[in-house]
Amino acid sequence: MSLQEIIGIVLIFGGVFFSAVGTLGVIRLPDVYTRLHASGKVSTLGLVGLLAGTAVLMPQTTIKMIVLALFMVITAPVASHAIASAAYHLGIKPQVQRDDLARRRGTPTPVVNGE
Amino acid sequence: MPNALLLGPVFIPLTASALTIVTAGNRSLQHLIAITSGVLAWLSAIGVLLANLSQGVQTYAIGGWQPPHGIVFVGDQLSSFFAVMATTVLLAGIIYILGCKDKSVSYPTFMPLFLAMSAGLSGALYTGDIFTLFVFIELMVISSVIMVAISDNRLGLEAAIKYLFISAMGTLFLLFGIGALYATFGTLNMADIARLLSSGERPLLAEAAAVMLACAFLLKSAVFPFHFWQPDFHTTAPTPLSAMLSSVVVKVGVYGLLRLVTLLFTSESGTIQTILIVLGVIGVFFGSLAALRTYDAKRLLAYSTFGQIGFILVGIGWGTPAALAAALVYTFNHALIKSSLLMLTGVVSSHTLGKTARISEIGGIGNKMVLTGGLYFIGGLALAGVPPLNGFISKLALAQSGVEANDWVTLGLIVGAGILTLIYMSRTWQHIFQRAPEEGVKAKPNGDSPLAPALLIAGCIFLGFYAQPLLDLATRTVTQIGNPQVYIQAVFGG
Amino acid sequence: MTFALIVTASFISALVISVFGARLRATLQGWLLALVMVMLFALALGQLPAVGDQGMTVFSVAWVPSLGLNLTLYADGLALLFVLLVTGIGVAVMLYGGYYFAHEDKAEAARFLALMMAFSGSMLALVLAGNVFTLFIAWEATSIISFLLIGFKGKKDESARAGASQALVITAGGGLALLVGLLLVSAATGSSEFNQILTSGDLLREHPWYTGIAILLMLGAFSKSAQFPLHFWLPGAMAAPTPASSFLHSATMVKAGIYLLARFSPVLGDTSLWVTALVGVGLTTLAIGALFALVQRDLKAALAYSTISQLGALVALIGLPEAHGIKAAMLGIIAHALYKCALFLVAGGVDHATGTRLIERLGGLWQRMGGFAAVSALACLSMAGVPPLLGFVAKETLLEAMIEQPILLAITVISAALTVAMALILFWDVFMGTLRDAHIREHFHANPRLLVGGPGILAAASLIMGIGIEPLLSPPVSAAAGKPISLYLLPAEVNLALLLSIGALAGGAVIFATRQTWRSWTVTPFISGERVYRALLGLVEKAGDMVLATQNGKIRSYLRVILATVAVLLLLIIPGEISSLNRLTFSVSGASDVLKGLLLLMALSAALASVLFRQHLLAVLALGVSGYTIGGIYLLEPAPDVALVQFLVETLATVLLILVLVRTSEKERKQAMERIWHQSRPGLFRDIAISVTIGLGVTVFALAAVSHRPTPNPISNWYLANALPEVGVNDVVGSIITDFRGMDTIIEIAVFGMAALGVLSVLTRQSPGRVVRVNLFRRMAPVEEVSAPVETAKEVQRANVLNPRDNPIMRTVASLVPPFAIMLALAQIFYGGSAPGDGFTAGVISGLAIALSYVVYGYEETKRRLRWLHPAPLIGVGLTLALANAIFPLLLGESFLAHLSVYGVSFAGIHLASTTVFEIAIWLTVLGGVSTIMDSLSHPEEVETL
Amino acid sequence: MSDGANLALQFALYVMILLLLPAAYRVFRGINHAERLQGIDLITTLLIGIIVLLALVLNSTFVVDIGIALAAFSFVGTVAIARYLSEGKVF
Amino acid sequence: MLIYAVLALPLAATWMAISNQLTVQSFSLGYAASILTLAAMQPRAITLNWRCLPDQVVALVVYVVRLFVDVVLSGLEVTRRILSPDMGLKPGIVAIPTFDGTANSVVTALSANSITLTPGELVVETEDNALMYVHALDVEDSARNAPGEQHARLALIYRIIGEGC
Amino acid sequence: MNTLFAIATGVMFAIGVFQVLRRDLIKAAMGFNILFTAVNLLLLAVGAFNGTSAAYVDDANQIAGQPSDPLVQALLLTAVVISFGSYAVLLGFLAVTSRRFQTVDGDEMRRLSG
Ligand code: NA
Ligand code: NA
Repeated sequence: MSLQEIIGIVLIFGGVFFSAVGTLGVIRLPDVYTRLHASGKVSTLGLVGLLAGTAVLMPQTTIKMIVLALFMVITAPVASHAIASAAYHLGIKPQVQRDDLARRRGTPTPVVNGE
Repeated sequence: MPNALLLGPVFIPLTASALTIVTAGNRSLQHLIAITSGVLAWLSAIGVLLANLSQGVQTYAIGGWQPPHGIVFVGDQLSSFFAVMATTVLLAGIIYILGCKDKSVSYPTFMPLFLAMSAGLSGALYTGDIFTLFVFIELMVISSVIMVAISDNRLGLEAAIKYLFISAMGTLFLLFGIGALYATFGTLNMADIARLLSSGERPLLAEAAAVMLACAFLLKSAVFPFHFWQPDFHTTAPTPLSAMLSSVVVKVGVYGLLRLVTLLFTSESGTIQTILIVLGVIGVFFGSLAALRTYDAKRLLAYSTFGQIGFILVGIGWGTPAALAAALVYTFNHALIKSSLLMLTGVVSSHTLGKTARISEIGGIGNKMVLTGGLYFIGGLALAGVPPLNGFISKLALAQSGVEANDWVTLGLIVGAGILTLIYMSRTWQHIFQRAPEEGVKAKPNGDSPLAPALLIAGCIFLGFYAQPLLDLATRTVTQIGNPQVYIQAVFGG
Repeated sequence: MTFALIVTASFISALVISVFGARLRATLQGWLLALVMVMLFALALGQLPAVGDQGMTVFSVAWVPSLGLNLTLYADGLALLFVLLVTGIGVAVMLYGGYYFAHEDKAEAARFLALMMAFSGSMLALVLAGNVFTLFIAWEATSIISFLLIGFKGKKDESARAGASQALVITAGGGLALLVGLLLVSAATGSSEFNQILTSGDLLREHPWYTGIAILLMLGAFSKSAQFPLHFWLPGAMAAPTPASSFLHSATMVKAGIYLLARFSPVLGDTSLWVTALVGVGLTTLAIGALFALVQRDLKAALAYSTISQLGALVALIGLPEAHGIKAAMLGIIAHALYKCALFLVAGGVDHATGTRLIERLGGLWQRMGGFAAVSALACLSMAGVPPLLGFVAKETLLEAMIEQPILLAITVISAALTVAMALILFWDVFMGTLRDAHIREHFHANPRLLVGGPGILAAASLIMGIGIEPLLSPPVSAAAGKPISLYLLPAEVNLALLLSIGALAGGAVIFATRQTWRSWTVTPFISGERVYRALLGLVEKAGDMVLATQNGKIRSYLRVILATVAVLLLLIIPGEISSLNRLTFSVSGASDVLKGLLLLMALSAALASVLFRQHLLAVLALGVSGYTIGGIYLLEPAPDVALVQFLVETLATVLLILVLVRTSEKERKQAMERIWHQSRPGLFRDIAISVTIGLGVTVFALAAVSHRPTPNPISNWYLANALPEVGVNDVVGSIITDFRGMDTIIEIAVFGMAALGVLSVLTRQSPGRVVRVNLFRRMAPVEEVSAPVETAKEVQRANVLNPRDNPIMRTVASLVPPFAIMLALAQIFYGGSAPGDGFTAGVISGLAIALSYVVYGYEETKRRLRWLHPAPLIGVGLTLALANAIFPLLLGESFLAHLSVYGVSFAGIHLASTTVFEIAIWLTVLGGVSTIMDSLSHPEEVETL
Repeated sequence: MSDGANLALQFALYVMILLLLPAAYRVFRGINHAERLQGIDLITTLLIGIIVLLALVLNSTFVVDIGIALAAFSFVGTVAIARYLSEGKVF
Repeated sequence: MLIYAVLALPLAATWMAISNQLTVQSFSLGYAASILTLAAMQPRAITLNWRCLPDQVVALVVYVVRLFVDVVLSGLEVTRRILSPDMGLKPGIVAIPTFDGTANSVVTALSANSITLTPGELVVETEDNALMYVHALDVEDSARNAPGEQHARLALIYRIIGEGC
Repeated sequence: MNTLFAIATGVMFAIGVFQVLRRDLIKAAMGFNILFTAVNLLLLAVGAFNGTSAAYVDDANQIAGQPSDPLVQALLLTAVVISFGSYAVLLGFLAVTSRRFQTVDGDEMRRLSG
């Protein structure tokens, strides 16, 4: 394996690692809000690793990787934010030690199933 | 023979459809485009048929890509015959639309959808490619299902939903069949498949594929037990559409079946034909009996179509050249008769407040409509096979081929069922045109124009007297499709 | 030619009267038509010498020769006799008809008389027919016209419609039997022409089909001639105006059956079947008809039953071996036609004048209707068989013909006595005595003076022909019998027949004298044809109801039947397929296959989950997962173009599904969802069984299909080799989509466009609210206000929503994404040939960008921002462009949809070709379609329609 | 690319696809809709990664285009569903 | 118009990515197409002028680098938490002011975007472009550091969007 | 491998059939979608060869490895679009059923019978 390949593979494995950790977090973490942090990691760190590794292994795809990353950076947080916001509006109670938003609006009605 | 006229019946209406979307704001322009396209499509379909008679099978390789790699349109006698039938009724349908007061028909999307459906119909007939057949059929299905859903008749939506589900099953079977054919032969061109099927060992899958395709076509033709959607769908459709559906659109399935037994699965045709006879007889009785007990003039005609298709299937099932020719003549004549009857019913119900065709509500409405009543009477007679109208010729030809086929039971059954037709048609005519309306029922002075059905009825009478040429044409067609090599060579030789 | 002229002249005069008659007085119409009839009669009479022993084809026009269907006229004595009968009676009836309608609407009179004239044309064609199909056509025509005439008063008279319909069913139904019989005849003899058939008697009698032929023809004849048990339609037909009853239902049409039997008697007769059936049925009818006639209270009904009775006699006569019957039959036909027709016309006059036809209310009419009384007297004498009237001769010959069979003779004599009694009743009880009914006395309505002319002619003819029988009737009867026949008024010596005849007169007188006792009897026939008919009709209707019951309106049961059928079919073909499965190989080659397997498992579980989930949203999500996973499988195939489309379409489908959830009432959805599992256990098992069976079938089917892989010589190889050289693109799939099979794509986008228009139409048509129409470039004012109440979309107001529309994060992203989407779309259009994606994906991508704008800005604001976007017309623009692009090559002499390339121009990897235009067209269509669908689903009240 | 690298990439691909399973588990066995939606979002993100890896394995650059499209637009579905959850309507 | 010229750059990059052509031709074609697209779409965004452009670019680069570093660092932090047995969560929602006197939504969006992009913090809701309600895995930590970070971020953002230039 | 696809087609079809036979029309619509997915899988499976690389030729008109069958992909694309069109129409219909029929239960939507 060439150095280029080694670097690429390492980056990719890093990406896969972060993806795995993020996915693990989605299983392990207690509520939807905390899990969003984990899934956010998949989209950012995990993908960044994968994209970088790919760019290294296939330099002709660099610009594609950059564009892809650009889109991810723009859209992934929006998705997370939308989910969090929806969850909150659904009245899904976060397991929190402090909730400024609840204080602002009064306590959200806790629901069991988000229906 | 390459012939660009083949494009006409498909792409003229389709282009017109596109243009009528753009010009939807201007109703008269929309109408002008539609009627022009209708006439042109009709003329080109006739042109193809004539070219066919003088020069043999017409073909057109789309995009110049030769078969089997490209899509080829094939105008052999069978498809040309059906296309002339389809475009004739299409033209009448457009003429009807021009004089139609129905709200859903004057809805701006109706015309584009109607034209697109016609394009799909002609395309399904001309295409020599089995997958393109599916595509065209879908165009036809989608367009028609929408027109039904938006019909003034408040039940259209229900019928449309049901049809969409059921029709999807047909589409699935069709795709299964196509998939199996491609898996076996690696080609989609029907002539190519026929060539491979006729040469060399027959793959086992052929039978399964044939059954799947047959099911799809039976469903499109609303043959027992795939018929459930038909009465609802044909009844709730706005008049011009309902005329098209019940007269020519259901015949696409018939066309498919004919192709199946004469071009593709000639050695499986025995099994298929036996099934067709059984299903045909059941259809004849189911349809006629149901029509007898139906008190909605339109729905009754829909059931009648169910029965009439049965007659055609029996003809295909007998399978002799005479029987096939009779089936073709029957198909053509029924198209004219049924479309005119549905239009006439539409004319009558357009005079009612509720735009209904329920006998209790249109009863007697027609007693002042001498022209409409007369036309309906003739149409009814033609449907029942009373001479000297075209319906008689088709029944006579069919019955004679039945004698020739020595199938007494079937012949007896279908002739006996003819009485049922007579009963329900005479009763309905009496109810609508020969009595005083019920208390409180008032006819509106303005309704749809009976011009289109009048033209069609004129056609019925004309074809009653001018029957020999039609019969000759059918016979020539049967001779041609009796030899698949003609089709195959035309596709690959030309 | 003369005969052709006779037939066509009838039709032409019918046409002329129907067109111009409405302007003439009814009486004048009657006179004119009577004149025509006279001329026709004269013409026919002139042919008498020319008709020789042998019948001959006198006129023939080919119609559908390949079916043996020709318009052929065949003249012989029999035909000529009937022609004379029809035209002769016609004179009287037309004359009468004109006066009958004298006080009614001229147009109605014209319509009636035209129908009568058309009928006579058909009847003439029937008797002159020289081709089995000509015969059948005329036969059916008489049935149809009879239907119209019976129902002529149907507007006011329910029973007229019922009677008409019943008559039509019986006679036309019998006609169908006749048709099959005739088909068999022509198949057996190899010809449909009478001149050949009538010489094939031995062949026919020996033929295996003989029994069938004979029975079918008899069925036809019996139905038409009202033979027991098919007789009941005739009394029902009395609702017709009297001229029609007399002409069709007594004198001519009902004789068509007799004619048919007489016509075929030479070739089919003289067999035991023929004799037994005809004589049996005929005599039964004779007796029953005579009996029933006596107990009728209605004048016309009595006449009808009496007609039935006479028809029975005629049938029996034809059944007798030829030597005996034919003369009697011919005489019977003529005599009966004359007197019965006259009596009908008299009855019409009575009805017209008194307003009733009930015999017990009549009587003493001779004072006011002297002419009719005289006519009636003559006719009744003829009917009773009193010399020197023609009826006497007819009865004599009848009795003579029966003389050798004691039982038949007995029946005949008894019936004759009953007929005598009937005749007496018809005359005496109507015209003699005193006018009992005060109402009739006061409301007597004098007939036109010349109304009596028609029946008068007929009655006079009965007398004249009786006296001058030898010179007047011998020629036509001889011609009909095909041999010289001498007729005489009185036999030379007193023979048995004469004695019996006198006996019958006496018996009849006795019966008449005792009428007070038996007139009140109600005769309930032990077996009534009508009841059988009703029962049969009831059965048929019940069967119809059973068929209709299968149309139960439940979509699921329809689907079940369809799917179960296909499942069964698949099971039937499975055994055949199994053997091909030995070609199956299961090999896992590399990682990609394992991954595919994994993804398949996921996709299936997700699909299953969407079945099991009891909340719609969950099912939607599961379905989304399934769809994405399938996309992954496509990707691994590798089929990147398909995968891309799958991902995008799945996203869009999810959005649409959610929109549907929004638009459906949550309560109803929940209800429906709860009921999903409220299925009975057997029902559930049935559905599972159907699913599993069809799944198995499909599996085996699919296995058989894939067992053919790799396919020998697939055409795909050609695409792989030619995509680049021929179309200049690297993406072989793309080359197929846009060029090799470009037409599929045109139609495909047409389907998509129509689907979008459909969603638009169905939501705007079905949702009351504003309907806004736009011109393509100019936004117009609302043109149509629909005034139904607007149900506002379900608003779920949650207390803790701050202000979602004001979310800065969303808004910023939403303003950034559309330009990117457009760029992506454009790039896909221009580089679709070398990369995944094409016009379609471009369209969906742009559509999704618009969806995002909707989500973030809301509908209103998005519409303000995208003022230029008129989705529905855009579909039309796209389609037009696509088609123009396809048609354009035709102008250059190239093929439709040919690949045109601007050679030498290649910039940044873009080759300018027709494909590019096509992709743009696809993009526009799909963008328009996607936006239309979303607009309509989300805001049906405000969406712009076309 | 060398065999070793290929092997490594394939391994990475396996892992990424296996990661879909817990993500799908979140969708199917989520406690509430928000969690399920999150699962969907995670799946699309993982898919983008898979696509990129696949581009490497198949050695075809254009596969990445699919990833780009997915990255740019798959979130529209997520946002739409989120809007539906919180407001009961999409737009 | 300048803004279009700048915004067209990433768009042109997108074009090039799809075209798979790293050529000047491809870029210029993409760039031209981008300009046209932007002219047609007219997205409302920040204004630019030539004078500030260099500074804006520098600020953007710094911003991206800082963001990247943040992402990586906090990513590692979250990884540690997820992998540790007890995860040591102190979750909570904390209101963080944008400190943006102009109440510019672009500022809020950029801030929220970078906060959410960073693992460990997540904007749940915003209010009037003034407050961001941030869910954090370690609420105390965030509450402590956030205002400072936001000030720093804000300064960069102002420079990027040319505010006060 | 195609064996697996064939089996998956059958299973998917069975699932779709069961789903389409539910009385809740929205569920049935999902079944509609699943059925088309099943048939799409079949179309994919009947491709002429077992491909290992996408059907893209390089500028020398060469493909490394065995390409997957481009024709079935083209068919699949068409089928996907068309079935999506039908699906959209169906969804459009269902979107108004609630208002028109006051139900989304297929068994209750039976004003048309007989
Ligand atoms: Na492409
Ligand atoms: Na974050």
